Amino acid sequence: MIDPIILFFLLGLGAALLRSELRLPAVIYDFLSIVLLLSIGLKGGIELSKQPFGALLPQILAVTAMGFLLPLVAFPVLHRLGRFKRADSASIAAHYGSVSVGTYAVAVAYLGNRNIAFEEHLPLLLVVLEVPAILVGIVLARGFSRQMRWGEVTHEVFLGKGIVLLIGGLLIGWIAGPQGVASIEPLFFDLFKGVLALFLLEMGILTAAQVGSLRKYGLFLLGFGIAMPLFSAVVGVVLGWLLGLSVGGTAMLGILAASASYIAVPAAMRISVPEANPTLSLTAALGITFPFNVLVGIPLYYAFAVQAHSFFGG
Amino acid sequence: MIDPIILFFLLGLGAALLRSELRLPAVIYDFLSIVLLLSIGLKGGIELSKQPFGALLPQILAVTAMGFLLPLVAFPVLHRLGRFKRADSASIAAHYGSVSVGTYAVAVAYLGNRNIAFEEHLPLLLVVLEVPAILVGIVLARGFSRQMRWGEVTHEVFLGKGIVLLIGGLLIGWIAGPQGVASIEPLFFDLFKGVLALFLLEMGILTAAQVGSLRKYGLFLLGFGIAMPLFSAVVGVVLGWLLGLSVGGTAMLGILAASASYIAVPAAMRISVPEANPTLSLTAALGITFPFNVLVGIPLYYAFAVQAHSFFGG
Amino acid sequence: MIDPIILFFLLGLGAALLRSELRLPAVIYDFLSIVLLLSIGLKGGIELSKQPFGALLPQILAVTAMGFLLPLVAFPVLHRLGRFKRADSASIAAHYGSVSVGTYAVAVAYLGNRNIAFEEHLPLLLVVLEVPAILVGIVLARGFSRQMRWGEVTHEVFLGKGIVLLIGGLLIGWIAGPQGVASIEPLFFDLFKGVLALFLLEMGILTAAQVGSLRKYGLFLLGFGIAMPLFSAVVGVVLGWLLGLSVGGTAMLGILAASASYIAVPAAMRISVPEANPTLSLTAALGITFPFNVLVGIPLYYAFAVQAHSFFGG
Amino acid sequence: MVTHARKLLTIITEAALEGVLVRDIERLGAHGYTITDARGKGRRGVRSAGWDASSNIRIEILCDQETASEIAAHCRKKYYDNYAMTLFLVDVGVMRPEKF
Amino acid sequence: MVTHARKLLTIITEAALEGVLVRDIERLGAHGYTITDARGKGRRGVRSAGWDASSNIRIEILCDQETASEIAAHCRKKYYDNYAMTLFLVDVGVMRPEKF
Amino acid sequence: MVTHARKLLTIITEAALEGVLVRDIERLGAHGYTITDARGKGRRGVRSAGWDASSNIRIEILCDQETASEIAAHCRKKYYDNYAMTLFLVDVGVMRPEKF
Ligand SMILES: Nc1ncnc2c1ncn2[C@@H]1O[C@H](COP(=O)(O)O)[C@@H](O)[C@H]1O
Ligand SMILES: Nc1ncnc2c1ncn2[C@@H]1O[C@H](COP(=O)(O)O)[C@@H](O)[C@H]1O
Ligand SMILES: Nc1ncnc2c1ncn2[C@@H]1O[C@H](COP(=O)(O)O)[C@@H](O)[C@H]1O
Ligand code: NA
Ligand code: NA
Ligand code: NA
Repeated sequence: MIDPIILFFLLGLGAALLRSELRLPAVIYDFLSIVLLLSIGLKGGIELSKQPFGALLPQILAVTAMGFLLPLVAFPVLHRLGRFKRADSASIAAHYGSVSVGTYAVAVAYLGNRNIAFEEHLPLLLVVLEVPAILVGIVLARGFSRQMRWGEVTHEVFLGKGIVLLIGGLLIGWIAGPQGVASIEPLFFDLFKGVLALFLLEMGILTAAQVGSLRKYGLFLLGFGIAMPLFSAVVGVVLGWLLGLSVGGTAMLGILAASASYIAVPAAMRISVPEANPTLSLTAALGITFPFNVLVGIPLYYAFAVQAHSFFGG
Repeated sequence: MIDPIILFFLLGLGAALLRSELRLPAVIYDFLSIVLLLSIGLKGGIELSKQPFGALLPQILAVTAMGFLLPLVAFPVLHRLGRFKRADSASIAAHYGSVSVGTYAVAVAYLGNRNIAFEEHLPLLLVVLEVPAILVGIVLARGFSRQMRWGEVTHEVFLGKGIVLLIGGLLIGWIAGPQGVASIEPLFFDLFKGVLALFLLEMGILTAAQVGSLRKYGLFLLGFGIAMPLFSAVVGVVLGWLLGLSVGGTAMLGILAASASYIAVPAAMRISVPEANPTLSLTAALGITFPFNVLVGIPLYYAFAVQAHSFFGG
Repeated sequence: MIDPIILFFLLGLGAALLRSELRLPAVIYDFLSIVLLLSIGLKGGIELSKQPFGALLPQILAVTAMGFLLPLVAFPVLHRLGRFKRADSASIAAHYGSVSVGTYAVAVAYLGNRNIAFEEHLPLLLVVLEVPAILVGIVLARGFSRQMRWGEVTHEVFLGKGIVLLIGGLLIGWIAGPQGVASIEPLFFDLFKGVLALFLLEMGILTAAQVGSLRKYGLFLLGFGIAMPLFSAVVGVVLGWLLGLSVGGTAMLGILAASASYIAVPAAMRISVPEANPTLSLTAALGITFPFNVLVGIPLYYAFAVQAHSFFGG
Repeated sequence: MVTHARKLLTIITEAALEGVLVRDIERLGAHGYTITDARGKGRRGVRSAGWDASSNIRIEILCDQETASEIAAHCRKKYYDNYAMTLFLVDVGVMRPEKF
Repeated sequence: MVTHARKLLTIITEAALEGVLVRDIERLGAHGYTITDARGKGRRGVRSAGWDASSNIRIEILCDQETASEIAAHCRKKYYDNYAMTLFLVDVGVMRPEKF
Repeated sequence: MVTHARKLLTIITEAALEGVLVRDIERLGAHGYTITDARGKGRRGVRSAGWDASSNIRIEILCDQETASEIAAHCRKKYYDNYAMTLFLVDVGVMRPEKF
């Protein structure tokens, strides 16, 4: 059975490709993302309130390391093989090292539909994964120049809308706990999938807008946009297995690794690495990798996780 | 007992007539319509997934025929009796041949309150009724000129926001089926009447804005705006009875026939029949017929349906 | 246990003070206030439909008197002690004589969390309290000049968005009654706290924007912004006790008295007393009194009410 | 293309004034106006359009020199002192002079 | 600073025209355009932007005199009679003349 | 009505630049600015304002010739090459010259 939220994505994509005038107002898109980010944060925070934070530290460190590693793998591929300019390679690498909240949300729905449990603190790992790749991307583009205003960069990265809402939601969920949050559940949890459906409708429209540039940038980008998430998913799945996550959690870490940012990173790169062409990275992350992950990747990465657990043993 | 959604309409109307500064932001109105259109489509699609499509074909054809017929009746009345210009007559006729989703939604609430069942595939008939009148309107205004860019017209008509969302919702509901859609029900079904209430609040405000022009265009338009839906309702009710619909379904078809479009048709006419004065048709459809249908018509047309069924026999 | 909605307020405040780019689009803020105002009105109206209106008349009159009295107390303090200009003193006094719907909503959540009942017709008293202070403020600034266009003022006051929605909600709830409103409860009641949470997120951001001016206008304003609500709360609590309200209702009247308007009054003052500096009154009402009431005041005023009832006897 | 000289008067001010200002403008002889929502900064500080109270509007009025002067003078007298307000005039060419 | 003289053509019209107008403009040789949402009043009455049908847009086109004339003439011929539409031209200075 | 000659510098650029640009503008001596949201098309393609990444803003700065030149030069140097950006200058008349 195909999840209706995927159908909403296809509806948006199809309508836009047929040049329908359908669009969601930008402020509504904004509003829907705010609700999604807070929901995900709250969910994670509630779970954090139930377990000792210390126990998560190893996972946090390991995932941070992965966040530093992935863009370092992607960069030479883009720069050498793809012959992209240094700045462009760095920026694209940063997008792929970071994560996509939309993809995560679709994965939550996917596992939820199949009653596959996963560690509820994954939103925390999502937050953790947002940041390192951005720093790596900046350093790859600029070097460790003294001219870099690191204060500004840190501000840009940690106080961007996405991270503030995720961390804010986490903290609120953590402090208020399950009972506290109960009163706001009808908005943030019961409507979650409906909100996600509308969000994906607009994502489909935005994805269609990248198709034009896709043709322009050619096959290498297309290949990269599919191969890179596959590679990252394997890394994420293996790491998840090593960390002792459940099958669901392992799949989730694979999905996070495979996803490419199109909110936090584009904004940060635009300011910190201005000479990188944003069309290039958005075409890859939004035009190729997002639909690939949503339509094909998520079930695939879940299969990876099942394999890993049955092969290596739970 | 008066339905609160009607009271929301009256609140908007009253506030605007008293020149209160109350208005809903345009993007919110947009958002509410998107949710309503998708909800209605989804509801219909779920039902379609339960029954063979072929069985509906006769109804679809008959209703399409009605969609072609009604504007052909309205046109000479407007042109000859009302002495409206050709383009204006054609445009108004197209509005009345097509349907109003807002009116449909109010009717759903009305029948729902009274636990009156109706065929759940009515949203499909709603979609079917949107289109023919637009084509008739264009031909009435332009003739079958070779200059008409029919490609453009078709694009305009079938890819307008309203139809894309209705058909999109239908398809999603159809493919995903009742279980699939369950996860998005809290947004699209549970909130339906609340969203409709806010939508009608703004409809009241928009209706009030037509009252000025109402005074200008005089009695004929007022008479037409009431007589035409009465006539159409009778046609719709008789057709519903002939098609063997239930009492509720018969009433619904009467209501659809009686309603006048103020979303899809105005947009299409503005581009395809530019010389038609949009104030004229909006005054009639939105300033007269919409409130008439919502306040008086719906119960009346339901009574027609009851009569038809008890007179001719179920 | 701290209520999560307060945490949302603190999140907005903190993010804005750290100069995060997080903001809610203005139209979304608008939309959330519309829903809140209607919800509060509907709740009150439903309750009105259950009891004879006449019985409430004494309370309405007493509360109206309080609405006239409070700004008359505030004005000389501001003008003499604070050395504010006449217009500024009048305007600030009007803000404090009127009420804040946001504060009321937080109080509803506070009492709800603790299962403390209060008279359900309090939204009616809220509406009643909105108006008198505005009139007093205008007269204090202008005198009873014949030049005043009282027609315009009345229009401004009674047809402002806030009052229309509150009164509209009241009337709809009253006419439709509990069964009628049931169908729109999922939007207006179930989502209430979630909507309030998002609303408070933006209130936090708006509050932070006042901090700059706070520094400029100094200590007197800070002191007034805390002392005045404390004084008003005592007046409100005593009045509530005199009127025979329950402990919850008494606390609520104290909270209403203590709250300072930042929607209806600023709009009215801007037009009717243009020479008053709006930064001054917003700094006090939004930058000082709102956070004070939300974080400290509400529990305190509730304690006042408990004291009053146990001291004087229920 | 023949164009006729007219004035474009632009007023940037608080959103709260929209209603009264529009009435004033029409009374003073303008045949039309165009409004867009705006935010900004000036001598009265930042107006960031986060909510009604801090929103600006930008009103454009195409008219003849005389009407422009009158509207500008009126705004100056009635609103300058108490409201955030900025005005400026530009020379423009229009095609249908009778309209403005 | 050296600036080069160009024209700024501003078209205020119904939002429904956005799609077709943009195509026309590009076909007639403009290298770019900027659109903002607007509301207003003119000979066709108040257009208050409460919903799609009453919304305006404000299109600005930086171009040379010739292109401006052509676009203006085209709009006049094709849209003036049937749509709410206002046009005006302003002399502007730009820094990179090759762009427009 | 006596008006004084000033310049209106209009910058159309990516919404992502709003924060830094506003700081630059103030540092370079402008006393105020007005911002509206926009969409458009230029050499960097269509920017349709469907979401943050494709949104434009339109910044207007009333100032004297010198400040306008400085801001324009600064923008040219710092942003032109890497951002969607269009600038133009118009001669305007203002009533209170001391303000700008
Ligand atoms: N120098 C300027 N350039 C452009 N816009 C300005 C300027 N000064 C003020 N404004 C606009 O006019 C509004 C009111 O200005 P003011 O009365 O100076 O506070 C501000 O909020 C800005 O939007
Ligand atoms: N004199 C004017 N000054 C500024 N804008 C105008 C003027 N006349 C018309 N407009 C704008 O142009 C639109 C269409 O004008 P019209 O074709 O006259 O109805 C109006 O809705 C206004 O937004
Ligand atoms: N010829 C033009 N006329 C009006 N606006 C333009 C023009 N060219 C570019 N723009 C605007 O400036 C933005 C940036 O331009 P560009 O740097 O050429 O991509 C575009 O997105 C448009 O909004
Ligand atoms: Na990734
Ligand atoms: Na009809
Ligand atoms: Na008060």
